[in-house]
Amino acid sequence: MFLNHIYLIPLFPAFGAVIMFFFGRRLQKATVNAVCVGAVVVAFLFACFTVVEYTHFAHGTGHPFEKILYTWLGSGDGHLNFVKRDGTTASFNADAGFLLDPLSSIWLLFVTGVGMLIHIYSTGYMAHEGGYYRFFGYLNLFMFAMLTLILANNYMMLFVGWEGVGLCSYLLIGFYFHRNSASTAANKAFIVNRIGDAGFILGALTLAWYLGSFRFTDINVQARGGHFAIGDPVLTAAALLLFIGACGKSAQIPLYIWLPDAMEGPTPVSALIHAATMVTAGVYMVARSNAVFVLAPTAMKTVAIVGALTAVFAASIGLVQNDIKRVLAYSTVSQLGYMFLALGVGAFAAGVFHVFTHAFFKALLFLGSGSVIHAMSGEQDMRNMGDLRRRIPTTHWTMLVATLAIAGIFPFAGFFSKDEILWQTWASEGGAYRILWFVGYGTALMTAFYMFRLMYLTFYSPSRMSHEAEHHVHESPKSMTVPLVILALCSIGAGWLSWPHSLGGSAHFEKFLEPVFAREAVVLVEEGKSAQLAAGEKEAEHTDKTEYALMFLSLAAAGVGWGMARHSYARAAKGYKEPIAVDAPPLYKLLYNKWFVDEGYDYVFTGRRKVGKVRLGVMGAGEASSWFDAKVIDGAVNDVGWVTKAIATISTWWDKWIIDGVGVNGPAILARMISYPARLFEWGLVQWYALVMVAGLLGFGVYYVWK
Amino acid sequence: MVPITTLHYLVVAAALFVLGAIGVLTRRNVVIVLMSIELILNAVNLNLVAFSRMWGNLHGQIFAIFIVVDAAAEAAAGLGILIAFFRNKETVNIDEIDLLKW
Amino acid sequence: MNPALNSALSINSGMAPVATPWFFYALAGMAVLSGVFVITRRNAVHAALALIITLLSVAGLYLMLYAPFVAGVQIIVYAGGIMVLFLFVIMLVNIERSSKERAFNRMWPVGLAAAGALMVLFASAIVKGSHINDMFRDRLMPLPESTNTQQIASLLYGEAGRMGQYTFAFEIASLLLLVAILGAVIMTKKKI
Amino acid sequence: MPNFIMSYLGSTVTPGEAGSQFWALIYVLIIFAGVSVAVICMNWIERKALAHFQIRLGPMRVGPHGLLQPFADALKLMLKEDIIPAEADQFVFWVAPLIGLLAAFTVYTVIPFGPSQAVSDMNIGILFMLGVSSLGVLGIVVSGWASNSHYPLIGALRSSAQMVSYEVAMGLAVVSAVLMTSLNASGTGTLSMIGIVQAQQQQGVWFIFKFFPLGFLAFVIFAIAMVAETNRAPFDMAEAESELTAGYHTEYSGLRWSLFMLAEYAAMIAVSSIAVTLWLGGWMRPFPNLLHAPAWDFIFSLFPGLTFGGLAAIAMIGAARMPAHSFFRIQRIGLAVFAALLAFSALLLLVIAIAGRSADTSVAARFREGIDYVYWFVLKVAVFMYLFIWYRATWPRYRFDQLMRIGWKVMLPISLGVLLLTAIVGVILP
Repeated sequence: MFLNHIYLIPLFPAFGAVIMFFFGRRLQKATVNAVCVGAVVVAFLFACFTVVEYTHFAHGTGHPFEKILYTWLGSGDGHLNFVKRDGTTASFNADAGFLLDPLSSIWLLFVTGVGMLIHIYSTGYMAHEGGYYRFFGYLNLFMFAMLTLILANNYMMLFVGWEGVGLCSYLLIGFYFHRNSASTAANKAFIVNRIGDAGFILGALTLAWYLGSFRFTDINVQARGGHFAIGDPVLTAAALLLFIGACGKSAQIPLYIWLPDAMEGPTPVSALIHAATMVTAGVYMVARSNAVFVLAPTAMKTVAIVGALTAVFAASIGLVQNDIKRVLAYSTVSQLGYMFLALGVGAFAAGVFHVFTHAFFKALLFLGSGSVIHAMSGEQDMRNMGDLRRRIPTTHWTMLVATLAIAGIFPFAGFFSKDEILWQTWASEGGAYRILWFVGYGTALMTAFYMFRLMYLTFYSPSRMSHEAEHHVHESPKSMTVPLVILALCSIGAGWLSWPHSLGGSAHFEKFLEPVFAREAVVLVEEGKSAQLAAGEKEAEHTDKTEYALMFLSLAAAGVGWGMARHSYARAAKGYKEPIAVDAPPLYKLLYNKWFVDEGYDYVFTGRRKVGKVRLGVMGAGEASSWFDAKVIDGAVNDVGWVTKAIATISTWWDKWIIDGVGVNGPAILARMISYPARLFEWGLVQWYALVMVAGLLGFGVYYVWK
Repeated sequence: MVPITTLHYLVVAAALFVLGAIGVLTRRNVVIVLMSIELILNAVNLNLVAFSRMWGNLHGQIFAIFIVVDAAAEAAAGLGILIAFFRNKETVNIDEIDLLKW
Repeated sequence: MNPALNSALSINSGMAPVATPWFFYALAGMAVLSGVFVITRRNAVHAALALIITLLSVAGLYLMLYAPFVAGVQIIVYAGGIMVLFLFVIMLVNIERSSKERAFNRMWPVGLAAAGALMVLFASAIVKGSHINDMFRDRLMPLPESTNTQQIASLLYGEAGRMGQYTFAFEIASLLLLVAILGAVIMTKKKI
Repeated sequence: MPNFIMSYLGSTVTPGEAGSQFWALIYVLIIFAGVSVAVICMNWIERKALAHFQIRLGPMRVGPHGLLQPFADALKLMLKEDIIPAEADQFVFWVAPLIGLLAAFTVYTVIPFGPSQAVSDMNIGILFMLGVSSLGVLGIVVSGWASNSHYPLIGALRSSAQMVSYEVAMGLAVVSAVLMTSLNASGTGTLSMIGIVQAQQQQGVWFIFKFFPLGFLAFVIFAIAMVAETNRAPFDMAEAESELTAGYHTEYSGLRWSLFMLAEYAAMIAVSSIAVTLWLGGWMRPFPNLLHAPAWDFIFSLFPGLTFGGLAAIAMIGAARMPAHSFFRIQRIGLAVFAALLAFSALLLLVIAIAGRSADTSVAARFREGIDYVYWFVLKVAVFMYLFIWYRATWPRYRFDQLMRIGWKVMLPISLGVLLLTAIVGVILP
């Protein structure tokens, strides 16, 4: 019943979006709420029933459910064919098809669930903003695109959702389009995403060329069929290209620069799109393509290294930022790095689990920060906050829960997922790869530090607010706090779904996901080559002792971070000094300016910054070649031109008097003389033309009748 | 009585076509010229349907339907032009529509 | 059903002989005669009325040719739609002086001659063609009348999820209509 | 010969299908006479009903309760001088009412009063009906033009613009009903009027209730458009007496004017028949799928007789309540005779119902079925006719620009939406 009509899930929010775009301007806010929030609530309930039905359908085997509505692109009867690498032809064929397996059901549940809560929250947060219907229309459109992305059964369909969420991200970042910074940020996000999208589409087409299909199930069957060697170069290239796409969407080095700027959008948008759902699309896509990635160890290593670098890099920037949302933005980038680290070391389930828990606590953090901003009448700078604990109690304790979760304090959600990732990193491969573990460990320390720094600066330290702001501080309405509370409960409890074996749990979550990833674990072990991953295999090896030690270490890191933050900021009065700025001013400057990456990009790619009068990088090369073209090549051309001109002057004379005089004007005069009688025939009556047509008809007729 | 065959329909269609052609070629009133065009189209339709019957398939009838659609479009556009023209020159005589001659 | 009934009704599935040749001659005569009126009447309204009679007669001929759907379309589109439009426009542009002026243009002898040549051509084509065996066959192939609409529909729209042979052409025809509507609206609007 | 007639009652197909020109002619004559009588009755009922809406008595003098008034009116109109204005276009003026009348009456050839009670079951029935009824506008346009007078011309232009506009919404509503006929195993629909009713029979639902509220919406659109299509109040701008004297038939008088009236009422009955056929199950009696036992058949077949009995009783009471003055004696006798006639018809119908109660193929049973079909069809149409009168008594007239705005900006989009949704639901739901 529900499973067969799975295509309706994205259509509910699409319906809401259509209503908003066509009729939204005339609707009351209550109607907008009813339509848009209602659509998402219905989608959530439908998704829940669908997943329940799916578990009955799959009987724990994880057998994917596929529903193909119609062929959307290409066709089965010989159009749009292409020649595969091995010389056979395959048809370019993408269905409007839907795939439900454990992986997509997890995404489906938390996207609709968190999306629903954020919709409810937005009714309170956006209550006094203009463009209310536009906002909700975009949000619903986003839900539609995201659900399409999740439920797609092939790369092309996924690409539709991929581009759709990119578009919605652009629209929502630029929601306050009258602000220059917002529209610039929107453009930046869109353009950076395009780079990733190019990589993605190239990767998908490479796969299609190599394997002959876009469908995940086909690709998985082929990739796991054992026809390809580990490290097949084409598959490696395809995986790397796909990873470029993931980098763009999920904000990894070097394409992470758009995400911090995306905070220009309204806070619910940051929570929904730029923390909980859209940015995890890259993780989803890599996890979805795991069969290909497993065959490309180089790509896997790239993913792991890029993920670890991003994690530590972003966390280091987050240490010193003052804008509350920017801290969270860098935190998001850092946590996404964690996820990719997990994927890269082959711990797909751990990465997905971190996506799952992260969705709750990061959405909660953003929504809480939105609530803080709401309470502070739009103030976002933490230097002007402080002592909000008792004035907005609900926001305070929910954010505290989220902070504990993200810092990895037992037994909050973040502890389990982060610990799992670190453990898998440690256990996956020895040797130099242990460095990745140290990087991740350092990141965990930094995470605890900057999150508690945020908490202390905002809630505990002495008040640094201006008088007006202090006067206006108020707790947010019910529509905003209730989602916060629900998310807080989820942030506490979500981790228990995968209580690790070592602590006497049974890791339900990983069991559930096992069918999606387990097959390649088997492949790898059979090949006996890559000891890099295979979580199931390592299970037997690991000693509880090491795992306990690592757990203790990460708890200790969280504790140390907490302690340092408390020491530095618990008594930060007005005009306080950052400890890093005091101890190491150059490092502070470097971190505060985000390692000067944006400036570097400006030098190298966009050309907005110059050294003196000379541009560097890509634009510089363009300018240089432009100069070369203008001075050298054009100069030569001009010289040649002068010679030509001289010749032309001579030939002009010849042309004017000899050719024109005799050759052209002569016949012209003749033609004019003939034209006087000819003019009698075309005398401006339309019907004459019809008569000529009849004459032509007669001619044809005579030819065919008497030929 | 001779049974009616395709030939009979062709004769009727030919007659209608010739009448339409005369109207197009000789009348001054644009409206009547347009009507004569409709006559011509009808003659063609009659031919198509008669041949559809002769060959026993429906393609001719489908063509006839398309021609009817075409005639509707032509009438709408033609009469629109005529109204616009009449508003400017207060005439519907085709031999006074000669601005482009100059 | 008793036997008397059967003989009384003479049910004759498929191709019931609904019309005698007299019907054809009557309809054809009406069509041609009112066609003559169309091109000779000075008054445009009379011409339009004559044209309506021609169109209805042609619709009757379609019925005799076992093309009921085309006949229906002919009535609803031509007689009900296009001709009302014509009458409307005639009333809008009706000016007194047109009834006092010449009805034919200056080149009418030439036009008449060309049309006459056309008639000779058609006559000779028909005479010539009727001698060639099988060019215009005497017999008429059976066409089932009762499912005519359904068959046309399946040619136009396809059936069971497949595209019909003429679906694309049909869409283009609808596009043509849309363009014609827009054109007519824009041209007749006083201020755009 | 009696055998010939009686045997025909057993036929299961229409005369058109059977190729029987004789019976087709008989049907045509019966329908023509029936519709003419119905129009006369409508005239009387409309005047009486309107009068009672406005707390008046209406015609009371000619015959008991004015029952003979329409006949008197008809006689007057026939005897009146037929004036043709000097500046009118004689021929067109003469032919215009005939066009309207022809269009209105031609439609009846495909109206199914029962599965075999129609002149012909055309393959393109509904298309034919829409097409021919749209020819009626020609009569109006031409009459307004031929009168060579301002009010008629404005009236004609208004009415033709109005009818052409509402035809679009009407056609789309009809298409959505036709679409519903294709929701069967074979996936092919039908345009035949009889086929449409049979489709409702097979699917076990009147199309007004199908895909609720889609069928209902389409029906409402049709019901509004058909009022505009017949130029009745509140859409009677074409003959708005306060603005245009009498609209397109201002210059007409006598018999020719009565032809216009006849055409208008015949067209009303015709479009009501379309509505009944497409959405209200045509000739089917109520609840044929729930109450399908033969006993129910029998009970429902008593309704025609009972109706006539009820009318007879009313007429009888009317006769009894006449004042005892000698002035009313002749009226009382007339009413009593009328009541007796009605009672006799009632008796006849009851006898037929009882004689034909067995569900076999005997002639009596077929005859009883035929009467049932026609009775239920006519009853449904009668409800619509009463609605027409009710509208006229209740609603004020629209302004012309409002009328066009509703037609193009409300009805057309809604009917398009209904059509689209019907198509989508029809694909998804089964």
